[in-house]
Amino acid sequence: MCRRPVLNPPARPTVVSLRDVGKTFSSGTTALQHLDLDIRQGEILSLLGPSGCGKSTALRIIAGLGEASSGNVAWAGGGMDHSRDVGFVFQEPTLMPWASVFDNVWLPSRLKGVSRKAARDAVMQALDSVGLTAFAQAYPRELSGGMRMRVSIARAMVTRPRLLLMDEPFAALDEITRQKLNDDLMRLQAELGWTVVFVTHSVFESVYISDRIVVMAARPGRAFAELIIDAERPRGAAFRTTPVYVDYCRQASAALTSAIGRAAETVDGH
Amino acid sequence: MCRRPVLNPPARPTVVSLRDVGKTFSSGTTALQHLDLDIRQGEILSLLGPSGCGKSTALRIIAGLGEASSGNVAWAGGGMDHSRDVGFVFQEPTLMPWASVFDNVWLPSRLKGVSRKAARDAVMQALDSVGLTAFAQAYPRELSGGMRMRVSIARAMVTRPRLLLMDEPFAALDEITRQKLNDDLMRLQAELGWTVVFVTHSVFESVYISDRIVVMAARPGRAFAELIIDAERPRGAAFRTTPVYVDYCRQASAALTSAIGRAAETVDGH
Amino acid sequence: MSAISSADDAVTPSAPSRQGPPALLKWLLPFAFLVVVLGLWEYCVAAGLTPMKVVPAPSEIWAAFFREWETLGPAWLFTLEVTLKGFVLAVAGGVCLAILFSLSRLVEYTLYPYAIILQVTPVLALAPLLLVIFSQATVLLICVWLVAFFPVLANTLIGLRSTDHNLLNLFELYRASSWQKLWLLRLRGALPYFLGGVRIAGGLSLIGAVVSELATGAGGARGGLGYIIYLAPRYFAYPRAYAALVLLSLSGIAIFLALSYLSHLLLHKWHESALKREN
Amino acid sequence: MSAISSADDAVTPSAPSRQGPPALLKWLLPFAFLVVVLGLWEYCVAAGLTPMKVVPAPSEIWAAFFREWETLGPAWLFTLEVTLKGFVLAVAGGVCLAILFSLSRLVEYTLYPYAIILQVTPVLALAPLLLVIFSQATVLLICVWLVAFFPVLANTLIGLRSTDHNLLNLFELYRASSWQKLWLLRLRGALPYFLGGVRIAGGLSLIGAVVSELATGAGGARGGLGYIIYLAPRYFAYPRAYAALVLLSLSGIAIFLALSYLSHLLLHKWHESALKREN
Amino acid sequence: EDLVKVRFGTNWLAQGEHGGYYQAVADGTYKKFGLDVEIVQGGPTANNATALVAGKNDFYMGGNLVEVFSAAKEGIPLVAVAATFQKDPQILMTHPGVGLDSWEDLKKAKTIFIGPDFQATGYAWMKAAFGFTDEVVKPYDFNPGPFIADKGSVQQGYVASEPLQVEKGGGFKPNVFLIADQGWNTYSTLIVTRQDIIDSKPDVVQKFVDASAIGWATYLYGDNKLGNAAIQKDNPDMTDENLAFAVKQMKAYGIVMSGDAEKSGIGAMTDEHMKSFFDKMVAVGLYKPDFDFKKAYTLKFVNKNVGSDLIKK
Ligand SMILES: Nc1ncnc2c1ncn2[C@@H]1O[C@H](COP(=O)(O)OP(=O)(O)OP(=O)(O)O)[C@@H](O)[C@H]1O
Ligand SMILES: Nc1ncnc2c1ncn2[C@@H]1O[C@H](COP(=O)(O)OP(=O)(O)OP(=O)(O)O)[C@@H](O)[C@H]1O
Ligand SMILES: O=[N+]([O-])[O-]
Ligand SMILES: [Mg+2]
Ligand SMILES: [Mg+2]
Repeated sequence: MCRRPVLNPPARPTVVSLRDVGKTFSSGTTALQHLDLDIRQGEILSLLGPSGCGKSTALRIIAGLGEASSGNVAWAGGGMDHSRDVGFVFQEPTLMPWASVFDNVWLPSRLKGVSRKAARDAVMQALDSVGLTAFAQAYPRELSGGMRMRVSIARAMVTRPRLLLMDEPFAALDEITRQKLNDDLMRLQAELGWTVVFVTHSVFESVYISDRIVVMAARPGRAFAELIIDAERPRGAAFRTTPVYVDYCRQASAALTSAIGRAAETVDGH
Repeated sequence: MCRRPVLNPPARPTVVSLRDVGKTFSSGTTALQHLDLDIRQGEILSLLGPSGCGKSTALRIIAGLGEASSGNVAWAGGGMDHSRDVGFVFQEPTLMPWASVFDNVWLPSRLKGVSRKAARDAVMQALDSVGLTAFAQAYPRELSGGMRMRVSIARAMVTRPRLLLMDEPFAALDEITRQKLNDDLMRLQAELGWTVVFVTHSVFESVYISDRIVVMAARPGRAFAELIIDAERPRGAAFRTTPVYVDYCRQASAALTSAIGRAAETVDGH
Repeated sequence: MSAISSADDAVTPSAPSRQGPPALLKWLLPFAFLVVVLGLWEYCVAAGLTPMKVVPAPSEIWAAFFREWETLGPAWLFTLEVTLKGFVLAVAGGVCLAILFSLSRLVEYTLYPYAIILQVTPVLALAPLLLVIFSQATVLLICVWLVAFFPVLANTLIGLRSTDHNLLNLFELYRASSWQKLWLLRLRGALPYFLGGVRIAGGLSLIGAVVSELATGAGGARGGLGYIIYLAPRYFAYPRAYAALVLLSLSGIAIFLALSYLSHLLLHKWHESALKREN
Repeated sequence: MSAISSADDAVTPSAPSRQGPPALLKWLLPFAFLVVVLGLWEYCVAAGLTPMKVVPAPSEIWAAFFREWETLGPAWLFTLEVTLKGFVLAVAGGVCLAILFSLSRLVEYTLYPYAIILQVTPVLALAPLLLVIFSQATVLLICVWLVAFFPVLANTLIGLRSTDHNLLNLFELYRASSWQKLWLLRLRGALPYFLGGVRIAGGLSLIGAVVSELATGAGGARGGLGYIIYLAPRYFAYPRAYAALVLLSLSGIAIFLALSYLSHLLLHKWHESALKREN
Repeated sequence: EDLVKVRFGTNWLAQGEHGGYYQAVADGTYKKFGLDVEIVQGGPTANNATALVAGKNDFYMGGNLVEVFSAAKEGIPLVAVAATFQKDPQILMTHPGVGLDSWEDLKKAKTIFIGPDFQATGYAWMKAAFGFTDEVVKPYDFNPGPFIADKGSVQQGYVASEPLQVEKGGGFKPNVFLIADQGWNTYSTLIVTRQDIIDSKPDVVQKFVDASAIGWATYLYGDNKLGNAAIQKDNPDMTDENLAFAVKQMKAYGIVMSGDAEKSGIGAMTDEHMKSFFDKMVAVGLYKPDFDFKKAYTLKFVNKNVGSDLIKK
């Protein structure tokens, strides 16, 4: 693992860019409006924002699941073929109830034609990294909430996708596990040059792992503030004790508070 | 809201006591073994522990859902009639997909025979406290993950139950909302003398709101350490900046780390 | 934290629906297909490709409708009435039995075999016995019931047994009575299964009415479509028989559409089978 | 973070099962109930409470089994063979049609009406026409198919349409082919509905075989239970007719039990309808 | 006023073959004998035999002797009290000029349309007596279409009904073979009742038999307008032409008036005739030779020449 200086973000090529994206559901709820967002190659980008502000919706649009109602989603190199290489940790575990833990994690490889035998090592390794090797043959209903989420994480990582979209992946995990998985994620991202979009509610977590944080405001959901975390990598537990870290956390927290306040204002003004 | 000195915990009467409780599922997994736990009148008790250690299972047994495979669950005053007055926030939102948000929150009152009209004010107030009044007529599928969880919280609180069991209720919420709901919970608990058992993965949250923290170890799940948070109430944002708070957090964190380490050891020793 | 209701949104771009074919095509294609089918049929008859006289051309059937409406109309009403009455009884009976069986496995094991016996007993065999005891009108309804109740029972029972265990826990926590659990939880969750069973029962009621007419001899002057379909060919009134078959088919399709619409009304807000995908 | 597998647990207290009645009772009660039913029946006949001679006592039916086994045995086999063949075809056809219809709403709207027409067309009316073109054995299978395919089609289609939208998103994200989506997702999720339809079709195949025997005239020396049930009462051999009905009922129950067991095998690990509740 | 209520179940929808009974209802003959008769139509699958056994009806129109013999064999106390048809009107028909022009030719046919009832009785006898086979049988469900469409086929029918249908529907006069002429000498359209009715109300039985004979004599040889109207009321598909054809055929083939009836009147039965048919059935293996077939009928109510005076030759 090599020490890597933080690149000046704009110097990185853009993978996807959302321009003036809006999403209105048939129920009438406008989840997103005028959302501008660039995802840049090799960065960890965190989305922070109040509950219901459209983070999951934005992530799904990036993944090509559900079209935007308005605006534009442009991929580098044109086309969506790129996204063949996407991993997604949904906010809910989204496991197949009829398949064992092993089979659930095998799924992405299986869909690419990899046999059970060929996938075995990669699947077991992914399960090991989330501490679930002993439960490979269990069914989802036999797992705790956190365990189910870990299966989902293992499934997203098993194919080592170049773009990883994660929707509050660690929210249901204890802090020790969460810390470990944060570190694992950063290590793999650095090693393999992944691009990661990471939705979280934890200001601390977002500062700890991100290159950039976009704070969203709700109703309609849009990018409200951007924060570049210009801290050296690799980061470890020690980073959490630095004044830089604490300062970033304070900034992010303030941005979040005012994003929530602003939204409340908007609605009150209606 | 009156200032209330922390009672010497043993002086409070016990509401439920679990003695040597074990739970083994038919799959063969032993979720709990030799668990001893007392819930005391009017306290906020947090359960902290690694993912899969049996917190949810313990909470369900306390609520009378799913019997223990061994051991004893004793209620003060004998019998479970007491539990008629239980509220439960499950780890998953557990909403009826065919019912609107209003109807989901109405449910506990409805089951007690309260008409829609009679329940209306209480339901709308509960929805207001979780910021969802505008979504009263929406269906669960039209909500974000965090919004669904908030509906579940509103449902548990709407009948003002004397015993409140909460399984990671705020994990899917942003920190500002979470802070607000933590404060709301403490205020109501003090006003109404609730007993609260609170499962969380956040060491900070557990210290902030609890009178007592029980740290559980996994495989088999059992009480590993107990921490009494002997800090004055009411507590507010300021509490988070006190050295006492930081110290408690460090203690809880250490207990959690060693609970996880100990469990790992046990298994390695197999 | 606060929310906007749908009405608040002024700037709602009207998104083109990703899902499903345009409404026009949705009706046009089935219609075009029908025209092709009828055209081909007419041609085959005209070209003498069908067994002589046995299969009349659509145009002949069409003519028979008007010519023989005096016979067909009352027969159709007769069959429809029996069908609908029997259908309602079958749905009610199927649901009641399903609820009874869902009370406990013991009840289910004890009584389910008899439900199966009722399903597999041919009405042709049973009708003469029933006629000894009951009036013709009653036997007719019993027979339709026998033919149609089982899918409702079987599907509803699966639905009642498929209740989400987490929601069951919730209801038990709040000390819901059995009745509340049934009405507010189990039956709602069973709806998609139940409605599926009801749709199957719709067609079965119709065919049951036709068969039972023959089995109970509810024929003669007051006969229904069954008699016409069965007896008209005897007098070479093939167009009349086919006209009756067309009425039967149209009734079946109408019943199915009505039940599908009901199903849509009850499910489209929440069940995947009726929900529009939006993400 | 680590885990124990089930085998690791030495100290597993054997918990008494909360669920369900004790195994003994589970079989004893239905059996006891059967004895009561038969006893009552025997008594009613002996006491002359049933219409004279038309309903034989269980003991007479029992005797008829042995006396007439030479007729009943081959007839039973004949009907069973037709039933099973037709059942397999109905299940296969129903599933294929459901898959076809699930491809798009357009296909569904265009073709579903014809499926309904097939469901509501009485085999008694159709068989003579089919016999002009096909052999008797073929027509027999077509008729059974017609009677039994619809529940499989209707239920499977609902199941295919009920696929969890989140899982669909997952599959689309991973660029699953239509075939993969169908095989690995839609059909698995549709299993509970499909199996429900199959269980309904089981009984319908049996009754379909019996009716179709008469409609196609597959009788005489090589006839099945349908012929016996129809003709024996005409020649007053009521015990024989009832013995055939008993065989029919037993076959129906056996088919149902076999299909229920299959359903249990396929679902008990994951679907609520077959899952034991543990919390 | 003091009419005795009587329910008589037929074996098919109202048609010319039931003419005498409808005539007796319509012209008040039954009433004159003190009976209030209700005719319960049979139908394609309705089973009026069971209704008689179960006590719902009082009389049943039996198709042939196999029915009453079988009842006796099963211990069911049914008794034939009169035989309206001296000959079974069952026929086989073929297309003319296709090489199926004699009884012997019929065995060469690839397809024979036979209903289930006749297949179990008359056709079983034909198999034994002439070597017909089950393999060629297709079901006849009263729809002559398939027969008309298939020139090489043979179809069952009633001499008083199907030939006209085929002529009208197919545009050709079919060859007609009365099976009775080949030795199938069962009585037909029998009046059947239960032993307990004979025991308790012999007078009612006698009145029904006598009034029916008068009805038949009137229907065939007198003014049958009322009878035909009654038939058409129950079965509107029956045209005047159908009914006229039925009467013509029944007369031409001696269905009602031939053999014993010429001597003893409509409904006549004799022990010899019974024995002759029974022996044929024994030869086919339907009954054991020692079976007491005499339980199945009684001659008590017939052979009294009732109504013979109305018959004009
Ligand atoms: N299928 C849907 N139909 C209608 N409205 C929807 C649907 N899905 C989401 N919404 C609405 O869109 C808005 C944004 O939802 P989204 O799930 O993107 O929020 P989020 O930022 O992920 O929230 P959370 O942090 O709670 O997960 C919410 O107001 C929600 O009510
Ligand atoms: N229905 C079940 N069948 C079999 N095993 C189960 C079942 N439910 C839970 N378990 C097992 O019991 C153990 C404890 O589960 P539980 O849900 O209580 O954990 P938890 O402490 O709540 O975890 P988390 O923090 O992830 O929610 C886990 O190992 C899980 O695999
Ligand atoms: O009654 N017939 O057999 O025509
Ligand atoms: Mg979300
Ligand atoms: Mg849990």
